Amino acid sequence: MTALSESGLRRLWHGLPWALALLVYFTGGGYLGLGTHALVMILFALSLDLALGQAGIITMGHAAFFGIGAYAAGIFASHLSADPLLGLAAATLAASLFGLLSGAFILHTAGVTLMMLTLAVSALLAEFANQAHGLTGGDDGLQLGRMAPLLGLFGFDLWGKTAYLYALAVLFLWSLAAWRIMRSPFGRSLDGIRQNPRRMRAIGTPVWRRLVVAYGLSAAMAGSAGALEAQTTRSVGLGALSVLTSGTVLVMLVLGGTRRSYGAFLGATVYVVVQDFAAEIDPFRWMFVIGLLLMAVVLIFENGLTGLGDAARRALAGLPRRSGRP
Amino acid sequence: MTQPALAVHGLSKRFGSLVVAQAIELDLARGARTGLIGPNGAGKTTLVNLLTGTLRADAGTIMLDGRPIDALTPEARVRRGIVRTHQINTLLDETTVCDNVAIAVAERDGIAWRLLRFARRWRACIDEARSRLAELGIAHAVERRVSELPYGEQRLLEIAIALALRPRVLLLDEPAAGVPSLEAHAIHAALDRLPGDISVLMIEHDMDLVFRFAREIVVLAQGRVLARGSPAEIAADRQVRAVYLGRSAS
Amino acid sequence: MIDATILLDGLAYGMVLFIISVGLTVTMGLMRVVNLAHGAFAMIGGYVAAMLVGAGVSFFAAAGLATLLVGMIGAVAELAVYRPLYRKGELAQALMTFGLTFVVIASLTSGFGTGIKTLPLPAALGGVVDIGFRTYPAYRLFLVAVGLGLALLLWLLIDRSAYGARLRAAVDNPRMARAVGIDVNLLFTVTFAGGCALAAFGGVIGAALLPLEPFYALRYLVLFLVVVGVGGIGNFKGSFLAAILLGVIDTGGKYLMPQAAAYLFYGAVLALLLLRPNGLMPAKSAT
Amino acid sequence: MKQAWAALCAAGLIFGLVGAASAETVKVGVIATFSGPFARWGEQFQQAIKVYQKQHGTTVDGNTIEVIYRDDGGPDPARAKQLAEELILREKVQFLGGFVFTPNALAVADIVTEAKMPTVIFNAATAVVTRKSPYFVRTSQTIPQVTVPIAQWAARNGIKRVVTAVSDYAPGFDAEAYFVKTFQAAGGEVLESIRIPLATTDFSPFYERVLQEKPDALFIFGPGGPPTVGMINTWASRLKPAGIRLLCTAETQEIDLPKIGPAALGVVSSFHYTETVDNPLNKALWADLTAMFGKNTVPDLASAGAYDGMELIYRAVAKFGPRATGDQAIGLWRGMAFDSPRGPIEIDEKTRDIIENVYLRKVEEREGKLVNINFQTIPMVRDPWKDEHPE
Repeated sequence: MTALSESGLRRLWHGLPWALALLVYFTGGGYLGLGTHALVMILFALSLDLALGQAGIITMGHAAFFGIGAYAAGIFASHLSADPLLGLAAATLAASLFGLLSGAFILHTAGVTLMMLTLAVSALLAEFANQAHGLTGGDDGLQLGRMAPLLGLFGFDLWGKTAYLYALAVLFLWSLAAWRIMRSPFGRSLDGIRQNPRRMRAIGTPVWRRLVVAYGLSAAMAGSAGALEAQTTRSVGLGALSVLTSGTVLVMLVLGGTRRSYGAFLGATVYVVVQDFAAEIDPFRWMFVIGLLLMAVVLIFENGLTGLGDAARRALAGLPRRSGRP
Repeated sequence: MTQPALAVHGLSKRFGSLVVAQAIELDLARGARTGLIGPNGAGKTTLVNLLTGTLRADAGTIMLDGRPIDALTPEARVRRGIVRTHQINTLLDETTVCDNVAIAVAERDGIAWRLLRFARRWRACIDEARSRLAELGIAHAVERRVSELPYGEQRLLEIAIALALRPRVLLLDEPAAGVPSLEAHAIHAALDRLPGDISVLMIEHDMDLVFRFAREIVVLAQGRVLARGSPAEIAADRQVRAVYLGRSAS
Repeated sequence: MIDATILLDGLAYGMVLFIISVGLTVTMGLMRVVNLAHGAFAMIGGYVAAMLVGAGVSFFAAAGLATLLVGMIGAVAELAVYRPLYRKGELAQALMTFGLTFVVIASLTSGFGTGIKTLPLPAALGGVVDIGFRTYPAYRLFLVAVGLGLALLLWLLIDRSAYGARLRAAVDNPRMARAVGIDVNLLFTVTFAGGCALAAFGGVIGAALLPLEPFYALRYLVLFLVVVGVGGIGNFKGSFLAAILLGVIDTGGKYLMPQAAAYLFYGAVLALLLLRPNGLMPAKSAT
Repeated sequence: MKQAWAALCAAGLIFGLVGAASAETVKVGVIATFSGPFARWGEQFQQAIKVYQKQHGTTVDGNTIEVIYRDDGGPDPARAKQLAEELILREKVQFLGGFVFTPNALAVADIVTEAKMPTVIFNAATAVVTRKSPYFVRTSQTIPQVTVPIAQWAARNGIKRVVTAVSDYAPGFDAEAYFVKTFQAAGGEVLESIRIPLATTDFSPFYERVLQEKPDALFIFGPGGPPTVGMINTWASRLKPAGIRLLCTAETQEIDLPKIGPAALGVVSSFHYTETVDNPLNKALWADLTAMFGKNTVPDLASAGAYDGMELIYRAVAKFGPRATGDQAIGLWRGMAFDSPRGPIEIDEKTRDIIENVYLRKVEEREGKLVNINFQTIPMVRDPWKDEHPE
């Protein structure tokens, strides 16, 4: 097989998810709300992939950044401006600042201790949001007014068409950035830190500082996801900050596979779609279906659902077995 | 006399009541080839950790090219030029051999912070990594993952990474430990070809290797410098024979 | 005397935390399996005991039987589900055990509905006893006694017995352990079953404070994880200390400054972990 | 013979087609919590709806009423909104119902308004909810509506000093505010207002504090479900012996009562639904629930809310057929009064909120079962918040 056709095949492969996403736009009808939610969760899972997958920051509190993004977008829309892009930028900045700040305190630690610290930080934040009723609406949640048209041109419609494309565009830009970050010297050094922080210190890497920056970047991405969720559904609830949200996004990412180009895409989409359909059939027992799915994936595949993709790609293209990294 | 590359004065460290380093005096001239030996528990690893900054000394100073580095973090010391290799494997197992070196080059050149506009610089890192690996005779393995590499080549890679950091002082922690004798000659050859301007301190149990490599030997026992001198002087030193060679011979 | 009462309350609450998390210290701490299904095992124990009590079995007998039964379920789960996981890394383990928890929640919802499952305390524990300066709920005194007993038992078993030495050896270096003739597989199965049995025991004994319902498995999971994490992974003495410390800080703080109540528990977790990043009693071979 | 057979078929076909043209399926979307920590709400809703459909049939004038359930998983406004969109746009439902939590109801307000979708709130009890869309009506209660009566009763019945302890979230703040305001206006003294974190499992430190204050009574408001058990049990073991009474609203609710056990004996509460209300509708509801879903099934406020919500929807279909518009349905419902299992109720013509009896009741043991027994009825209470905050 020639190099040209191999790279052509790979390009096709990379275009596929986006083509599918556009297909959903034209055929999705009443599913666009679900689709938008899936896009948001993909972005959220992608942000976790940067922190957890790439840099090895084991976190059980990533919802903190998603929630900050969501609330920041909500508060921005209520008090300052209904412009979605300004709101998105403000939310991204707020989440990233909190990521840098909290990261600076907790990233001296690793492993289970770090996991507990991320958990504690997000739990404290959720309590604060609950108590700061004036700012966040507390348990009643925050309702956003109508968003101004995107770029002054595209109004948000009842059918959620603009919302879907908006989320898709933001996801596309962020995933380009993530793709780039993960392949940069910075991203590679994060991968090194995940594998062996001691080695990285031995080559002079300021491990803590680099992790803090990575955490801030990941928080920015998660904040964008939260802002999208808030803007497209025009509401924010305390659930955005909950431990369950952190757990769910972790499950989505691992389900898809960490450090894979499309792990977050596959994991979040499968989770959201399976949950929605299972809950339609039996709202009480959809957990049974999801639970079995998770167990099956762990037992069958080596690295999440993208393990299936690898096998299929190898079978289709007859490519030699590639190493674990894309 | 020219200024030593590394000078250590009165370096002391204790854990509770256990003294692991006591008023250690040591200096390495530019291009030195010094062996550090001593029985188990003599404080060799502690000394290395004090030099790299992983441990903080209770007293004493460490000077690199005449400037104290006691306040620096381990990472900053690496950037100043104190580089070590590890006894146990601490390579990035899931990464390719080439990237292992290239990541170190990127770190040395300060481009490891780059998120954007890195393609050309990263390419340069890769090129340098490849040529360094070729120099050490493992060009054939550049695209393999470290975990797939034979042990001897992993130790060579360790040395390649250390050299990629352009050290002024290189601390070799048992560079040939555990390597099958068939592969050991490649490591010996690599050690022989270390650039002449680097000052090397080698910690080693293998006496043949130490005596072959070192021009000066420092003997450590119970946290203090017991003796130092040329290999011949050390071999003849009665005290050393008593605490160290004698025991290992028996 | 109010101070003594609050201290006692904190102690009792800490003991509940300990009793209910100690099984997780065994599976996740000692065996290093990310066992998010701990709450599920505790919950199954509680439901089994509730059914037995409903069928007329005495509370204590039901507690014993439920513990035993869940221990056996745990052994089966270890063989079927957990064994393939040991090599797969933390994330795969988290995913698997999370999935298992979901399945258990859905199953219990199917079988028993979504409401609370009652597990009434026996009359002997339901009342109050005179402790000199006031009357105090007997149940809480019982918890303190059980917690202390359990801690002592585990100390003897893990720090002072050949079994404990073998277990630690097997976890640290399974290959070496096999070489010196330890049946590592059997040891792991037995230990995991023990961890599950402890979970079930905690679920039963603690049901009056943490009521049983299908979502129990996730609702309190974080609580269990925190105790193990703050204590220092793999160290049940650390868990014991952490549970008591958190219990006393949380309870005392809520009494003294209820305005800050919401922040106390996780505030304490944050402070303790920043002060002692490796846990209150770090394991010797830190992971 | 063959021809006759064919004719019969044709006739059947034509009849069937004609029938299909006039009789349609009316879809009712119910968004509620069927999984997670609050799943029992969805369960109670669904059971009450099934009982209603058993009693009244699944068709109205030949139109089949089909109920579609969707799980919001708890307080999750984003998900509630997405589900509402799906139900309206894809399933083409004619009515929406359900909504356990206020944030979820608030989140769908805009889309409900835009789609002119008649929507019945079965629970979400924050007073402001019905203001947020002209297509909302509510068949449950508001927190002020059921809280004010207990505060008034306490002040009139020898209780002078009270401590309040509410769960630390928005509904708790409402309950606290209205209890304190009403009780103080009636001459009572509130010694302290404690807020208890939602995640609390051990209530003893808070109650020890209450014990030190030596009030006549403690007023509590909890999030429902498991924490309630601890709230009441800890009162029974620590405060009851000291003669401190317990006042509340929903905490002794029917579904939790058997779980709380004898500790609940003597608790006084005010609420809009009591399982022992003596009317034929309520008896039939209870009897059918136990017949269909087991002897331990108990109706509660969720059952009443869903049951009456179905009544509203059935009446709208009966009046306007399968294609009722939102304005028609809401127009019909405004001012509608009818008998509910809880007693007589009315949908306020102006606010679209519910007007209903509030009962003062006490937990007692009857035939070996713990039940709430009404001892006083305050007839046709309106939501006080709306009277204080006119539009």
